[in-house]
Amino acid sequence: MNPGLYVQLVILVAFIGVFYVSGAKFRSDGKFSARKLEALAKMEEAIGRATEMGKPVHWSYGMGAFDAQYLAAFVLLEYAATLCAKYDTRMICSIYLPEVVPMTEEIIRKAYIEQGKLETLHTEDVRFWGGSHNPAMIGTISREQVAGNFMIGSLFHESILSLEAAARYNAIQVMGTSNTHQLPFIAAGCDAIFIGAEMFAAAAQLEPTPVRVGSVVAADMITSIFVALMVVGALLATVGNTALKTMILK
Amino acid sequence: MTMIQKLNSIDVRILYLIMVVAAIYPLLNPIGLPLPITDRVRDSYAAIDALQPGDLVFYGIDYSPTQEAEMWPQTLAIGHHLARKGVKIVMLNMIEGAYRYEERIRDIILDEYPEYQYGVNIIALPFTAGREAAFMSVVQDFKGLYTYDLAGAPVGDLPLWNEINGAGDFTMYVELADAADWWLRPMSQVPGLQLWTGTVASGASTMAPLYQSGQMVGFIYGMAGAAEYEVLVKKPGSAAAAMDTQSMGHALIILFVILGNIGYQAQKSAEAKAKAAAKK
Amino acid sequence: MSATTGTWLAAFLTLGLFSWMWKENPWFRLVEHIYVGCALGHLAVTGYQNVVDIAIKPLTQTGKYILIIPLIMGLLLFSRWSRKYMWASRSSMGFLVGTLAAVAMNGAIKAQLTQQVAATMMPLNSINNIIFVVLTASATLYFVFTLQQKWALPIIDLGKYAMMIAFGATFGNTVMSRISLFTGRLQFLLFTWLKIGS
Amino acid sequence: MQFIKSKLPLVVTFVAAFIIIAQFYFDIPAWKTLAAELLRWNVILAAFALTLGIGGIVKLHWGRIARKSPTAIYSAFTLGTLALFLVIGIAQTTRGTTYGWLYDYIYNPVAATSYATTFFFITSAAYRAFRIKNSYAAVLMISAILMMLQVGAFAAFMPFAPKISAWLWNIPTSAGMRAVVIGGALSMVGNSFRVIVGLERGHLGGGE
Repeated sequence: MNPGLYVQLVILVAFIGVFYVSGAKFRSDGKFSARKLEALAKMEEAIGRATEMGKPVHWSYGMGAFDAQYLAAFVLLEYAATLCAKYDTRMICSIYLPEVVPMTEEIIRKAYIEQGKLETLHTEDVRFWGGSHNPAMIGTISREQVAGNFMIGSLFHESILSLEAAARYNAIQVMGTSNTHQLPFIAAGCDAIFIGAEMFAAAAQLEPTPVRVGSVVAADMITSIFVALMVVGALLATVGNTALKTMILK
Repeated sequence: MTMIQKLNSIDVRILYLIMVVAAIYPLLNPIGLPLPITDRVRDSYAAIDALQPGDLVFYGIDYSPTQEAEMWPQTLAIGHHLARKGVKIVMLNMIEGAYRYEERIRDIILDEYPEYQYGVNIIALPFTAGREAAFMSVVQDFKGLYTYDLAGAPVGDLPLWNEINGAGDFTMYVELADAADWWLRPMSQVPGLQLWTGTVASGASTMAPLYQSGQMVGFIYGMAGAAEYEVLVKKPGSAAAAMDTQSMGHALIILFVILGNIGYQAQKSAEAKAKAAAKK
Repeated sequence: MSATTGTWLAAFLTLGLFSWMWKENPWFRLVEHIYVGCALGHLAVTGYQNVVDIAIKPLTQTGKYILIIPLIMGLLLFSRWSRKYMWASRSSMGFLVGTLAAVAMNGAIKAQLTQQVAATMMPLNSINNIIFVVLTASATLYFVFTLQQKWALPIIDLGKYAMMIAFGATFGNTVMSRISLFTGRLQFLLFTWLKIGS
Repeated sequence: MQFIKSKLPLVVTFVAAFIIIAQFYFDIPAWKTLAAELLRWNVILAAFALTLGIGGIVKLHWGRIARKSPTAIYSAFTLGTLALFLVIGIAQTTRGTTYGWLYDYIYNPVAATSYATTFFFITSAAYRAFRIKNSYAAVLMISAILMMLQVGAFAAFMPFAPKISAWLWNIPTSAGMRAVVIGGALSMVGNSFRVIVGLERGHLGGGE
């Protein structure tokens, strides 16, 4: 065993253990509940308002490379598409990466079929822009005067462009990313945001599967233990005892 | 149209024009305001200053031209400082666009410091793909990763290369990158290696908790960090000259945010009034 | 090709991209398309050179035959260019992503969790330390999604405000970054190209 | 065949990751050597991956030229620049003087400028997008303004500004960002774990 890694190995094993146990528990009892996320409610509000105004909403994943954030975004896309199908509101998607085009079409189609609204689906609303994503996205938002603007995924500076374009039409904006360099801008300009891990939690909340539930529960449990340790460690340090601090670095 | 509504509909091109003028003016007519040195930059300077002649130091150049304006002045100031300390410098590069800056700083050190001889106390290694995996490779098997140096010569012919056994021989790792954890996670696994980073301002807050926790011995960021470092190494350069522009730009951005929000609140209250009137 | 020609070319390209702020125009589009080409070209050239330096030369010159395996795996990655044969790239892709995931996982727990928590265990003997510990703990609880008891909600909300202050600081710093980038280009245009002043 | 298409990738992923993780925790010299070799392979594959972007771009722009689309002329410039960099870069490597010229006077200015244009995006967003819509945004904007006031000239007029921003930076910003770092740690572990054991396969791509 290499030195300085004992606690780390315990954490890893604990994570895997809780992941499988809570996943299995969910499989048998189907119970999972998490804090209501404000951004999910805002997405519904945006689509509802767009319906009232007779305007479409806009969706983009941003311009990051394909990573785990896309997987979380797919679930949120399905949520938005389902609401759009239900309320008969169009959703226009601006897409940068070619490989996600078929997945996006598939997800939206499925949502419309489940709502029994397939005949109302505008297939041309999934638009692949490639390298000209940014000007095309701004153009689309302006021409359509969207009432809601969603951008969820690996975001880079295109988030500011999208924010600015949609702000002119007072659209309700909901964005989410784990890219810390963009969080400030979306927090400053949006009505609600998903901060980092919140996107994954949203996926577990909307469509719980054993894998998603297991991940969220395992991360939650270990994080809360460490928050408790943090506070206890600080109290101990106040009376001059640093044993706990030394221990967790072992 | 009321005054407030006008405020809400200024053509942004006018704002752009104001910004450009505000940026150019101080560049041509520097005010030369005094530059206070922050404690963090002073401490970071002290960490490099504490190096002993002959210590082995990694100098990682990991940024592309997109960040040149902020990162090159840092590279230059820190490069001078390292060379004056007489440490043995091994330069790394894990970002596709960075090799040119590595060449430049290597040549500047060789030109200005006669005691530096390529291969004897300074080596520049070539770009390696893989980011975090490449750094991990440096940690696990530094000597096995490279066959050639930046200029394409076999590293085996360089005397300094043959003195090194692995990453464990190094005293400090100085990384210039656009704020990322993908170098820190692997490099922090080398026992006893001090970590020091210079980064772009936009990534600074990501690194702040990692510096605060003592995982790094030095941390400077942005053009401001470069300008302060230039003062400390007494090599005034392009960063110090650009600081006046910085202040002008900030003042205007703050003004625009305030203007935009006044317009927004006014519009909101007008809409609310209209709604109330419609209800009646 | 001299430096003077180069400087004029660089100025042409720089101004082309900046012309966008007036309105979208053919000059901007031209430079934008050149950017796509040279960025990709540079990536590919550095990638190619890396393959030659790290794999092909050690293979042919020092007889490290084991490197045939990564070379074949690397070539298989190109099957992603075809929808029909994409499956052939899967093992290479799996290897690439799997090793990276392992490396990241090894480093993440210590660098991002235990060391950060240990650094927060500071003596509560000053207002600043108390604020620091309270804000870190409450903001971390924001990421505990199954925590939904009534008593916890105000704490989580406090944490969210702490994160907003942090985002505000990032915001301020990013503005600083962007101004620096623009200043860098202005310095090129004014001093290197037009040779005004210094 | 089915094994190669769907099972082998998962086996390769798991085995490679397992070796790297196991030798990280346990001191097994033979595995250490193996892991170092695997990491070197990763570097080689990553280098190959850098060239992958070409396929999609050539397809897209060649298509536009073939269709005689109105933007064909721009596409020709993309492909022309790409070819120029490839030919010179492969002929004389990046160390060549001609390649250095291309880098200094084409790649460098367009890359640097395309990022510098974000300066304008931030300007217009400051005026039109960063609207204080709720109390969180209000706190964010106040913090941002105080941070911007720390630089240069302001310190001369407002000696208290750097003190406030230093406090904001050292206490709430470090605390808030630390939470983001800690919150991201286990989400990173979770994602990595799901990839390693094959519960997440999005990166493997579709196809038959």
